[in-house]
Amino acid sequence: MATLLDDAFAKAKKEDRCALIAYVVAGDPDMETTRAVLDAVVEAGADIIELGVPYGDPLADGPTIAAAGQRALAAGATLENIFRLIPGTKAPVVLFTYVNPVLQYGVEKFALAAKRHGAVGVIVPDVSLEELEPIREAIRKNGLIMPLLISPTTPDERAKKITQTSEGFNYIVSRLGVTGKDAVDVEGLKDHAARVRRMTGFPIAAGFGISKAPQIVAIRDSVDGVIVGSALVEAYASQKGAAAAAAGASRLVRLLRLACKRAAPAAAGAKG
Amino acid sequence: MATLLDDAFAKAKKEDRCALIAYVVAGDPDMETTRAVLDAVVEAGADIIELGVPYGDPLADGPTIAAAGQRALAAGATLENIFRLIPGTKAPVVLFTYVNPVLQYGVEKFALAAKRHGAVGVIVPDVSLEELEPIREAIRKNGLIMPLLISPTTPDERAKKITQTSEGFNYIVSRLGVTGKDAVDVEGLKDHAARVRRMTGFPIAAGFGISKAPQIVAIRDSVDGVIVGSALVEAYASQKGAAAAAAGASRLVRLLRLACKRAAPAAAGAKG
Amino acid sequence: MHKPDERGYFGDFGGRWVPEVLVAPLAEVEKAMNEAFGDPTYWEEFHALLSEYVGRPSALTVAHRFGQPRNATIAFKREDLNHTGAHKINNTIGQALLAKRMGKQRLIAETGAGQHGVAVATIGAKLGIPVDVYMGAVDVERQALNVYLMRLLGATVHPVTGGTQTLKDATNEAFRVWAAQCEDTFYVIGSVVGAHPYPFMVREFQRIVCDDGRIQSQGRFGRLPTDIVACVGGGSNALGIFTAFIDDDNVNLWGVEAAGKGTNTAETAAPLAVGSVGVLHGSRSFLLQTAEGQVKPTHSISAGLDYPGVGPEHAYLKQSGRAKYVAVTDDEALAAFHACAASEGIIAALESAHALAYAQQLAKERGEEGLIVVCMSGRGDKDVTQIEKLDGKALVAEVTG
Amino acid sequence: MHKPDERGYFGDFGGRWVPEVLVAPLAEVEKAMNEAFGDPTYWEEFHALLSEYVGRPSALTVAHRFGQPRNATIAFKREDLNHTGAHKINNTIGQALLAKRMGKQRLIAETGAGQHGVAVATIGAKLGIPVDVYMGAVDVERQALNVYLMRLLGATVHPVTGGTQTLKDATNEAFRVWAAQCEDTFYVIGSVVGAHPYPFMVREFQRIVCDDGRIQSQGRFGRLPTDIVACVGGGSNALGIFTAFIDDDNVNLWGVEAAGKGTNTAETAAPLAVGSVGVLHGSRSFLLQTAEGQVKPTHSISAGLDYPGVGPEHAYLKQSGRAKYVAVTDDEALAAFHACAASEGIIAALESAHALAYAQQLAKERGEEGLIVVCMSGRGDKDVTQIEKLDGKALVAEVTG
Ligand SMILES: Cc1ncc(COP(=O)(O)O)c(C=O)c1O
Ligand SMILES: Cc1ncc(COP(=O)(O)O)c(C=O)c1O
Repeated sequence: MATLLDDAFAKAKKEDRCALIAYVVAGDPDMETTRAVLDAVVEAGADIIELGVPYGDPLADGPTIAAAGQRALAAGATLENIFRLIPGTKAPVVLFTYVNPVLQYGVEKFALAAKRHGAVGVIVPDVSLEELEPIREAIRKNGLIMPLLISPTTPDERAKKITQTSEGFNYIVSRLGVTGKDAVDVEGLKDHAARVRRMTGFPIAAGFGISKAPQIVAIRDSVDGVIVGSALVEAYASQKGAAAAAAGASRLVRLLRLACKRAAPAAAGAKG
Repeated sequence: MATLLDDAFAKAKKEDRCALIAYVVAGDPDMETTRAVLDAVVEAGADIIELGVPYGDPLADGPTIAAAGQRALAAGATLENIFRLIPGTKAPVVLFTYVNPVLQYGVEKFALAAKRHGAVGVIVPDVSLEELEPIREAIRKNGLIMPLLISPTTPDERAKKITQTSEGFNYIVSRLGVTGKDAVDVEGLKDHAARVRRMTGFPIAAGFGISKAPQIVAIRDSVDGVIVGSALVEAYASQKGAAAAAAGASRLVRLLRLACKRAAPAAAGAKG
Repeated sequence: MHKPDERGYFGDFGGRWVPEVLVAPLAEVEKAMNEAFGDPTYWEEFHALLSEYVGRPSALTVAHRFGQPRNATIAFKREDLNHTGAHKINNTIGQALLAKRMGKQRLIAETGAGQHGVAVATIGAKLGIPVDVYMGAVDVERQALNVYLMRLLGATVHPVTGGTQTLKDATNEAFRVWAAQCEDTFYVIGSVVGAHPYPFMVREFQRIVCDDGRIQSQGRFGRLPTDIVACVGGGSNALGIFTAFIDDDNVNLWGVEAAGKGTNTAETAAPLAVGSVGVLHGSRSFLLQTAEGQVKPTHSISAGLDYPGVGPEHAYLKQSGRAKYVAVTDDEALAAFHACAASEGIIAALESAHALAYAQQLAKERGEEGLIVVCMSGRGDKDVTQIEKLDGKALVAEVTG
Repeated sequence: MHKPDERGYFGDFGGRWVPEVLVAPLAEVEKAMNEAFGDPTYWEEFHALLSEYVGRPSALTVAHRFGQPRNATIAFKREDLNHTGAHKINNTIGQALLAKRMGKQRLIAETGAGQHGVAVATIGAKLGIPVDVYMGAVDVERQALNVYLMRLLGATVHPVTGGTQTLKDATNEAFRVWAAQCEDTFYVIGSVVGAHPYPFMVREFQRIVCDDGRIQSQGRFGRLPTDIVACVGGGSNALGIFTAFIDDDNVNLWGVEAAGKGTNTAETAAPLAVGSVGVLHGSRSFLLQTAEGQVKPTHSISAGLDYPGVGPEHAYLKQSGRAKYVAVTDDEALAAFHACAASEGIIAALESAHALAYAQQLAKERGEEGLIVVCMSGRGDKDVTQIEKLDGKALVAEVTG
């Protein structure tokens, strides 16, 4: 199934753009809205969906996504009904979940259910390389892949190890800190991407802090994909009702998707 | 001048009664009232006046006299106008004052002024035998006497020394503690008086807690005088205006004075 | 097991369950710690501050009247006498000196009730290092006095509005801030929790509690205690007093968790008693969680024990059976608080009162030879207003009547 | 002069200016004191409680950042680290042990802000002796927390409604109660004031402050201090730290009174600076009084210094010139309080902050060889609410900005 992801990156590459990966918090503010948002986002051009499992103590997330998670939990989101969002989603779905819900559900059982519902992979941000093996084994056994994260502070040797272990793509963290909409150091990010690029042939996608078209324009030549989370959550969370939320999300994704398209060589100034 | 005091005790003895010593706080609640109270009290039969100089920190006094002192101070009582109460008072006046106002005024100057206004003596309750000499000297030099206090806890030898030093009379403290109206142990007081009696030929007067006629009846045979303070303060302080205060004080003093008269031998059962 | 393995595990517990952004900062701390721990001048500076600034060694006080009638002897290890009034300062000094050594320009810390925040602000002031404290907005509100104390000490307090707005969320936030600013910032964790090397490192700073306690017990009684009793929030004062005795099999080690309204209710804070294994704040240990793996809200009358997790080494000691863990309710702790005040003249922290409550019970079971040392982890001045509100007077009557 | 003469005089000051009812109880205390002071087992018990219960010796902390720039060294003698947070406990332990020895069944005490009351209630609880505390009704109102603390410790607090309803009236009342109940009751006075033998006796208990401070200074610096600075309320912490140095002429002794709003205003509490000789609470010394010999109301931001009198030995040391006395205003003390918190991580008692303020000034005058030891008589947790009300934040800005 990992080929679904490969296909998505391949398609974007063919269209000379970086892939757009849309992060949506499952169940925020309710499952109906998420359903509508997912459909709208895919319709608007998102290549891949990162479906966030809400968690009360999300160490890697900034206030926007943390609050979205709180709303989802308050509305009663459970893994069971989160899984049910996957089958109807017309793009490859990678689950994004903190490790504790997975451990508590049972790693095997989790992987099995995710797979059965059609997920292609799972990102578990708080499982470091050192803790990875037993979990990864259970996940892989059930035919799911695990993309791993690489931070700007990850030393080279470790980064190499991560790229060798990561599947589907390499999730490069665009900056120190957490998800959110604060400024990203574009030059630093490009260096970081270039460093990882030298280590791996797999696609590279950048996330954490990517929220605006100009940022994407600035980095789209350096990466194979961009992940947009907090900005997307804001785009739908500020709306009332599922339809409006879907429209808000759609508007943003359309805009960002345009930015993903690499410019014709003549306009290559943006590359520098 | 000490003879005025001797005369008062002698007169009472002749009339087969103990002398009644009335304690009045000077300036409570104002000088005019004190004037009226003093006149009424003497008229009602008090043999001797103890004129209390109000003090803010009266270690030997209970709440009634302490509060009276506060009222007098609040109304602006000063030594100068307290002295002026003495000349018009038609009974021997002994000043009762804590030591600090005397020290601050100057002991010599104080004694001189008191004498000039006609006082016969001064009681300074917080000058212990050990601190007495320089002060007593200044007081005596100016023709005033200093009655001293003896407490139930004063050891015999010390009590003897006090009786040898005390002038005018021996002020025996009727109980441990301070002035006020709480119960007095009559038997204890009689023993205390008998003990002091064995030491001295001078008159013995009991104070602290003497407030009711029956108490006086019970002890009148054991002492030469009784000192009534808190009860008298209450009798006038509860009244509105100088005239009413004088009347209140007068009523109490008349009653107590009756109690001072020793019974005829036939009724001598009260003696035991 | 005295040291965790190189991945930071005490048996099955511990590790480094963190986002990749935090791996490098943690490795940097670990490296610096290893270097410092091997450097006598580092420990000299640590011990000098503990003796000259904190006032160590803390006293060992025999309690003659508390918990009578009983046969066993009870003694209190007086961490309440430390500067700032609790064991917390031992740890913050160790970490702040490490930060200084690493050339970090700023200390950050999470705090619940404010005890750890005050301890960090204190050593920050002493060493001249700026301090930022993260504190749940709800806690900022209800612990206004400690917030003001931290400000007096020159620290900046940041209210955290995410999640339940309490300690666990403040900890999350501190981790996030650290991830973003690790270059010039040292994160001072307040207990034996968090990702490796923190549980080990904090324990090594807190073991001063029993390193001098052990000496005192031998000097005072000519022998080791039969029982050690300490409250367990994150577990730092308990490990502090357990560690030197860990190989003395005859010394029973008792960790006392906060049962809150009872371990059979939802209002509890006793992960070792009624929690299950999971991951919180970077390490694998027991925690209070839902079937869905969400961290549960907790309750304890004592703010310092009101935490859903527990240090991984305690999970290990529980599993291995070397230490025993019990839980004491709010009411039992309050009763022990009152009994201790009235019988020993010591206003104990409500946290420590949990240990007192259990020690009192134990002292009735033990015979003459029993020698129970209780970790008086802190003083209770901070708790008095709260206790007054709970109508302490009625309780005093109950206890003494 | 190290001991008062047999009438209790230090030079012209002291004595026993009390009603005759109090002479016998005072003589009884004096006799028992003399016996106890000659009995090594008495001192053993005293020192055992100080080390095992109070946590002595208290630390000597070098202040590296407070009051900079300066050349001289400043060190704090840390009485704030004592159990109950001030030097007061040294004295109450000595007196309570004496009471026990005398077979007294009850302790009574006066208290102003409640510090001494808490210290008496504490040792009463520890030794199992009932305690009654007399406290001005106004103080009961404004120091509600300390009142509650005393109650927690099992003491009974009696509001005193006479006079100004503050400390001096509470003291009057305690004397009165003692006069009435001296048979089974011991009066524990809170400072080096009152009639003989209290000023001497309390000093002998408090000199532990410098007896260990002297040792520490020599151990730490290889020499004695050049200057000792202590605040003076009644004067017990000051005599505590002065006494061992009294024969060392090279050691300058500085007593710091509370100037309040200024010694040239009516709102002051500095009898040595602007008072005159008189009698208060049984001894002859300096006091603030009117021309008529009435004791004046006083003002200081710090409750523990808000007293119109001062111990007779200070009057003597002032007269003899052996100690120098200065006064520090509310504002100066507050500024020093803030500076110490932010630069040393120590929340000083407002009383001690007076000493800090003067030490800060002195440290700028002294050269490199200056070694100034300040008596940190207590911790300031008790004062924080008050300071917050005074808008400490504005002041912090002033101090650090
Ligand atoms: C006095 C006191 N005791 C105990 C604790 C609990 O922490 P730990 O279990 O880490 O010792 C705290 C935490 O704030 C505390 O302040
Ligand atoms: C901390 C502290 N310092 C100083 C004083 C002043 O008393 P003394 O002058 O007797 O030391 C007090 C009195 O309450 C106090 O609490």
